[in-house]
Amino acid sequence: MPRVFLPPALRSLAGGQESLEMPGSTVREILAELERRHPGVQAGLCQGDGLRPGLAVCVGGAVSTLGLLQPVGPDDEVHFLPAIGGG
Amino acid sequence: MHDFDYERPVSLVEALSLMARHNGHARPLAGGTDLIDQMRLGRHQPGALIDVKRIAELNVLAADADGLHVGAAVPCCRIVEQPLVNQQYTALVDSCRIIGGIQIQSRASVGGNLCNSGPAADSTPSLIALQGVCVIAGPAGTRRVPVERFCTGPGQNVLQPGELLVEICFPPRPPHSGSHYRRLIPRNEMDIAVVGVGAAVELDESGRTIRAARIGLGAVAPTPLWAEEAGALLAGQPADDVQFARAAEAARKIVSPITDMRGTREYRIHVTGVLVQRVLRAAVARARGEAFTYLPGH
Amino acid sequence: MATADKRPYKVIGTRPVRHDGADKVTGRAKYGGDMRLTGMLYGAMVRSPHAHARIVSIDTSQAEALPGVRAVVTSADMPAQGDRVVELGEGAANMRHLTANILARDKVLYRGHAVAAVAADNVHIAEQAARLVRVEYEVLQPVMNVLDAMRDDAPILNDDVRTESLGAAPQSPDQSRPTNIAKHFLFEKGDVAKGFAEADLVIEHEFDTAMVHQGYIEPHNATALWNTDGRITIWMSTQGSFTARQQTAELLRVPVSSVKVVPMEIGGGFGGKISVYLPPVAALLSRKTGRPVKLQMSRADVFEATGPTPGSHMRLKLGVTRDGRITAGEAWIAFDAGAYPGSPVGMACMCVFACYDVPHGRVEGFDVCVNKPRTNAYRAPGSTHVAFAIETIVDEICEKLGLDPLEFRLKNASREGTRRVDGPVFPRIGMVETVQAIRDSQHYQSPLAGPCRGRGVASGFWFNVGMKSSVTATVNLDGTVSLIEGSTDIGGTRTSIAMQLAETLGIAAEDVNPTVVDTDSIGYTDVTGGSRVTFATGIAAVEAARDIQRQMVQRAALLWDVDPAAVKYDDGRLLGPAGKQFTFKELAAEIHQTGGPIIGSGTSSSATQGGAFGTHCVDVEVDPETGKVQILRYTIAQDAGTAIHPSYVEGQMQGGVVQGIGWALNEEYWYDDRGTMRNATYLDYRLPTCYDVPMIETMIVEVPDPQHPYGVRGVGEVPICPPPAAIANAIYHAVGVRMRRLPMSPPNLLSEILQRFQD
Amino acid sequence: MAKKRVVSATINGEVVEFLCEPRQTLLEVLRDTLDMTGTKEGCSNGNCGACTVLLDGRPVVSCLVLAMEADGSEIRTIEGVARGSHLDEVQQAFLEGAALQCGICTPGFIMQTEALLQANPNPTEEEIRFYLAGNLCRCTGYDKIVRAVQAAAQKRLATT
Repeated sequence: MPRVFLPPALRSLAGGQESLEMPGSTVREILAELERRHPGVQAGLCQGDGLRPGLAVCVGGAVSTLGLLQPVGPDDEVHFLPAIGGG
Repeated sequence: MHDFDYERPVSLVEALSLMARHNGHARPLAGGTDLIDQMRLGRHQPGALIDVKRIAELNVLAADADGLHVGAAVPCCRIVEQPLVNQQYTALVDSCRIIGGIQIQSRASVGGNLCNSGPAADSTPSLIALQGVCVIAGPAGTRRVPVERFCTGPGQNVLQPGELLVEICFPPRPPHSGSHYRRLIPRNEMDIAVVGVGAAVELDESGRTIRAARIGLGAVAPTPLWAEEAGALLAGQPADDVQFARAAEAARKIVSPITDMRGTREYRIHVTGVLVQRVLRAAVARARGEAFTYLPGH
Repeated sequence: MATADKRPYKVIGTRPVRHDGADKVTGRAKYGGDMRLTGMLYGAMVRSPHAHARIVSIDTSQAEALPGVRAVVTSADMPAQGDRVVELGEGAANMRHLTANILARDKVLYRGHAVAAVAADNVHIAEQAARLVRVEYEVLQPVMNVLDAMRDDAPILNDDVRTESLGAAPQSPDQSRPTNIAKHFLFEKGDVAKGFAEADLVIEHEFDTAMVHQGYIEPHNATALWNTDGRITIWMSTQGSFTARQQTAELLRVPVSSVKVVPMEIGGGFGGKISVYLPPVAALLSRKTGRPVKLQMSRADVFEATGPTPGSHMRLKLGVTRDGRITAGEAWIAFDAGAYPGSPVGMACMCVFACYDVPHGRVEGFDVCVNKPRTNAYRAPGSTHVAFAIETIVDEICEKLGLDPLEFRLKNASREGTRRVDGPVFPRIGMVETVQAIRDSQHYQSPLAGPCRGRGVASGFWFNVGMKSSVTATVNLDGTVSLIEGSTDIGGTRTSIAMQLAETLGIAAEDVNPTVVDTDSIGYTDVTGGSRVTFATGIAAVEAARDIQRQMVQRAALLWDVDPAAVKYDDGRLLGPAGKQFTFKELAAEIHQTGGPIIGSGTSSSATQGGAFGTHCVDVEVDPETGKVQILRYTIAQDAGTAIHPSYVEGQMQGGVVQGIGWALNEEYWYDDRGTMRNATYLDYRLPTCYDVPMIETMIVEVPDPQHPYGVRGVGEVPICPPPAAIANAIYHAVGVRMRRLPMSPPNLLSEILQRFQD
Repeated sequence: MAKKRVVSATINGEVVEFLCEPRQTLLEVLRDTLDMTGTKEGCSNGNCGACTVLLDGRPVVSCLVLAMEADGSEIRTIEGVARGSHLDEVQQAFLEGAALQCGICTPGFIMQTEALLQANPNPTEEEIRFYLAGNLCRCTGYDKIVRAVQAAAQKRLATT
C-alpha cells in the first residue's frame, strides 16, 4: 500500500504520525481517504482543485508535474514538499 | 547625461579664455574617467567641458634641471612607460599601474586624479611623498601649490574659478633614494583604496641610515594627508623595523577615517600602520638597490 | 571514479566548437540590448530614493511637457490584480505583489523601487524627463535586517501578509495583524531529542550571510511593441521566454496568446533573469505611443531593483558520536525575502542536511520581508547559505574529534536509499564519489607549506529540476538536421542539446543546426534554470531524434519495399534485409520522393533529476595583518552524471566556484542607515576579477542519472555551494579563526583575528 | 541644446563621419548611431570592460570616452578583428577553448587581449590576469579565458 508522509504541521491531525499507509491509486484518491480518516488534512494541502500554490507532490522519488492526478503505485511513497525552482 | 557644450582648445591661452568665458560653469576634461561617470550620475552638471588633451603644456612628460614635469593631462599609460620615472619616481609608477584597470590607465591622468580630489586617489600619496608641486594657471597668472595643500575636502581643492592645473613638477631625486606606493583593497585589482600609502626615503651612503623621508596617506581622512611628523622622526634614524613601527604609530595618530562600504574606521587606522611599515621597507629596499618584487594587490 | 573509459558514445563526451560561437566572438550575436527597430523610443524609469515610504502623489505634468517626451506611465496604467495567486512556470506568485513590484502602487518598499516610466525620442531626454516626475513621499522607517523584521514591533511592509505554514492553514496566534513573516517551514525526521542524547559531541553556532547579487554582465532590457491589433511582441533577454510571456500577460491581464516573447541572446542570468521587470512597462509605453519602446536598466538599477539572493541568519546544531557518526541535526533558518514574500528558504531547509545521513533532524525556516529588493533565484537558491553553516560545523567536529574531514564525509555521506530530513529517499547519487575523487586528487595528496596557509574542504548539494521542454527537428535534404528549441542558451546549451540529438541519430554534432526560437514557434518550454536544460531539453531532443528515426525507418522500408519492422536504425545507418543499407545522409536525400518533410518532435515533462553533489578543496593564504585572503589553489570534483560537452561542464564548475569565491570573500549589499545600498556599482560590489583567482582544477565525476537516457545530471548550480564553507575552513586552518559571517572580507576577518589574539 | 557636431574617425580602417551631441559617449554612438552593437554595454561606469575598444592603439572603455573626443582618432572594435571571413587567432582560441559562456563579455575580452598581445606577445599567466583585470566575466571563472589567451599568444608566436 502507498505510504504518505505528512508535513510536520499536519501530523497532529493524524495522531502525531510521520507517515501512514493509505489506499489509493492517485494522489487525489489518497488525499480523499486521508481526509476521511483525518479531517482537516486536505485543507492544509489543497486549494480548489489542486495543490496549494508553492506546494509539490513527490511520488516514488519523483516530483510530479501532474499534481493530484499523479498515479501512485502500491509501493510508492508520497511526500508533500515546497516546489523547487532553480537559478 | 545632461546637456553641455564641448570645447577643444589647442593652447593654454585659449583654454584659459574659454574657462573665463564659461564663468565657473566649465570643467576641464582630461581622461574623463571620473568626470564622465560623475556627470552620468548627475553629481556634476557643468555647462561645458574644456578638453585639455590637445594643449602642449598639459602633455609634457620630461625632466630638466628642475626635476620632473608631468603635464596634467598625461595619461597613466605614458607615465608607466617613461624610463626616468621608472628609475627614480617609482612610487608614481606604482600608483599609475593600479588606477582602475589597463583601459582606465589609457585615459586617466594624474592631474585629473588630483583635481578630482577624492580622499582615496591612488596617485596623490605618491605625489606628496615625491614632493610634487602643482603649477596652476589662471586669469591672474601662474601659481605653485604643494600637492599636500591642494585638496581641501572630498572633491574640493584650491582651484579657483577659471584656474587650470597645468602640471605637477617634482624635484630631482637625490642619490640613495627610493619610493613606493601600495594600497589595501579587498580585491587584487579594480578597486578603491581602503588605505593607500606612498613613501619616499633618502638614505646615507652606507644605506643604513635614513636622511629624509616623506609619507603620504590616502583614504584615511577627508583629503589625502602628508604624514609630516611620521616622516620627520625617521630622519637620522637607522632604516630598520623599529623605526618603521614608530613612523607607523605616528601616522596612525593623524588619520581620521570614516566607516563606509569599503572598511571600518578601526580597520583603516590599523591598516594605516601596517602599510606604512611595508611601504617604508620597500622604499628602503629600492633605495639600496635591492631586488624588490611586488605583486599589486598582494 | 566512474569515468567511462569504454564509453559507448561517439558524440557525447567530445568537445565540438559551439554552434553560436562564431557569432559571439565576432560581435554579431544580437543580445537584448542590441535590439533596434524603426521608430523605436527609449524609456527611463523613475525610482524611489527611499527604502520605505508611502506615495502621497505623483505629478507627471512637467515630464510630459518636455519636448521629445512621448508618454509617461505609472501604476495607474497597470491593471488591478486583486488577490490572485498564479503559477508562473517557476513557482507561484501573488499577482498583487508582482504588479506592485513592477510599478509601486501605494508604497515603495525598497530604494530603487520603480514608480513611473517615461518614453522619449532618446535616452537622454527620457532620463531628463524621469527626473522631472515629481513624487511626494511620506517616508517610513525601513527595516533591513531579517531578525529585526521578525520582531513584533518591526515596521510592517505589506498589510496583506499573514504567516503561512507549509502544509497548514494559517493558524498563527494573531492572524488579524499583518506580519513580515510570510512563510514558515518545518521539517522533522525521527526524534531529535533522542538523537542529540546519543551524541558525544554537539556543536551549535549562529551564522549570518549578506545579500548578494547574481552579477550577470548584461543589464536587464526589454523592447516592446503593442500593435494596433492588440498583439504584443517583446524582444528581451530572459532565462525563460515562456514564463516571461506568461508573467507579462498576467500583469497586463491580456490573453497569454496575445503576447509573443522573442528571446534575444542573453548575457548571463544565474536565476536573476526569470522574473520580469521591464516588459509590461515597455508594453504600456508602447500602447500609449503606438511605437516600439526600449527599456534598459543601469547597473545601479540592476543591483537595487532586480532580484538578488537573500541575506540570512541561521542557527545550526549537529550531534556526533565519538567515532564520528552523525546522530542528529537541527537548523533554524531565516531568509530576508526582500520587499515581497518568496525567498528560497524552503529549498534551503531541504538542502541543509542533504549531504549527510542524519537519522534525527529538525529544520525550521522563515521567509521574512525587509526593505530590500524582492529576492529571486540565484544558482542553487538557498543551498550556498546552508552549506556555509553545515560544512563549517562539520569541519569543526572533525578537528575536535581528530578525524579526517573527507573520511568523516564518506562515513556519513548520503547515498542511494538515504532518507532526507524532508522525507524522500535519495535515488542513485554521487556524493561519495565526489569525496573520493578529492581524497585521491593530486591537490589533496600534496602537502601545503608556508605560514598562514591553510587547506579546506567542503561538499554541497543541489536538487536540479526537470520541468517541461519541447523540441522539434527537421531533416534537411543534405542530411543535416535543424533543431528548434525554446530553451534560451546562456552557456552553450544549443550545443549540448544538439549533441544529444546527433548522438541519437548517429550523425555529427556539426550536422545539427540548433536555433532558439520565440514563443509562437515552439512548444512550451520552462526556464533555463535549475540545471535543467541539458537534462530535460536533452530528453526532448532525444525524443525528437527517436521520432525522426521512426520516420526514417518507414521511408527506407518504402524504398526497399519491405515491412518497416524489417528495417533497423543503427548508429546513423538504416539496415534492411539482405544487406540493404542507407546512411542517414543518403536517405535524407530521398525524403522528398518518399513522402515529404520529416519533422521529429519531442517533449519532456515527467523526469525528475537525481540531484547533484560536489566536493571542493581549496588552499588559501591569509595576511594576518590585514585580513586579506588569497586563493592559492582550487580543485572541484562534481558528479555530472554523463558529461555531454566536457568543456562546458568544466566551465560551469569553474564559473560556479568563482562566483562562490566572490560570495565568500567580498560580495555583499552594503546598506546605510537609511536603507540605501552604498555599493551599487561593480567597482564597490567587487565581483572577482581574473587577477583574484587561480586556475580552477576540475574533476568530472560521472555517476549516470538513470532518469536520463544518457545519464545526464545538471551541472550548473551545485558548484557555487561549497566555496564559502571550503574557504572558511581553509582560513581556520591558516590562522585559527572560525568565520561564521559572510563575506569574509578583510575588515571582517581582521576583526576576528584581532579578537582571537586578544582572548 | 548644445550643437551637434560632425566627428570624423577611422573605424576598423574606414573613415567614418557621424553627427553627435557632446553628451554622447563613444559607446553610445558606436551602438546607436553606427549600429555597431558588437561592442557591449555592461555597466557604463568603466568598471566591467565589456565596451573595450582600441583608441589609437590603446584599449579604452568606450563608455568613458565622449564621441567628440574621438575626432581624428583611429578606432578598432570587435567588428574589425576578423580578417574577412577568417577569425583571428584570439577569436579562434576563445572559440576552441570554450572561453565563453553567455558571451556578453567576450568582445571586450577579445579587444583587451589584442591590446595585451600587441604590448606583450608572450605574457605569463600573472601578466595576463593583471592585464585583463578590468574585464569582468561572471560565467567562466576566467580559467578558460586565460588559457585561450595563452593559446592565442603561442599560435601567434609560432607563426611569426
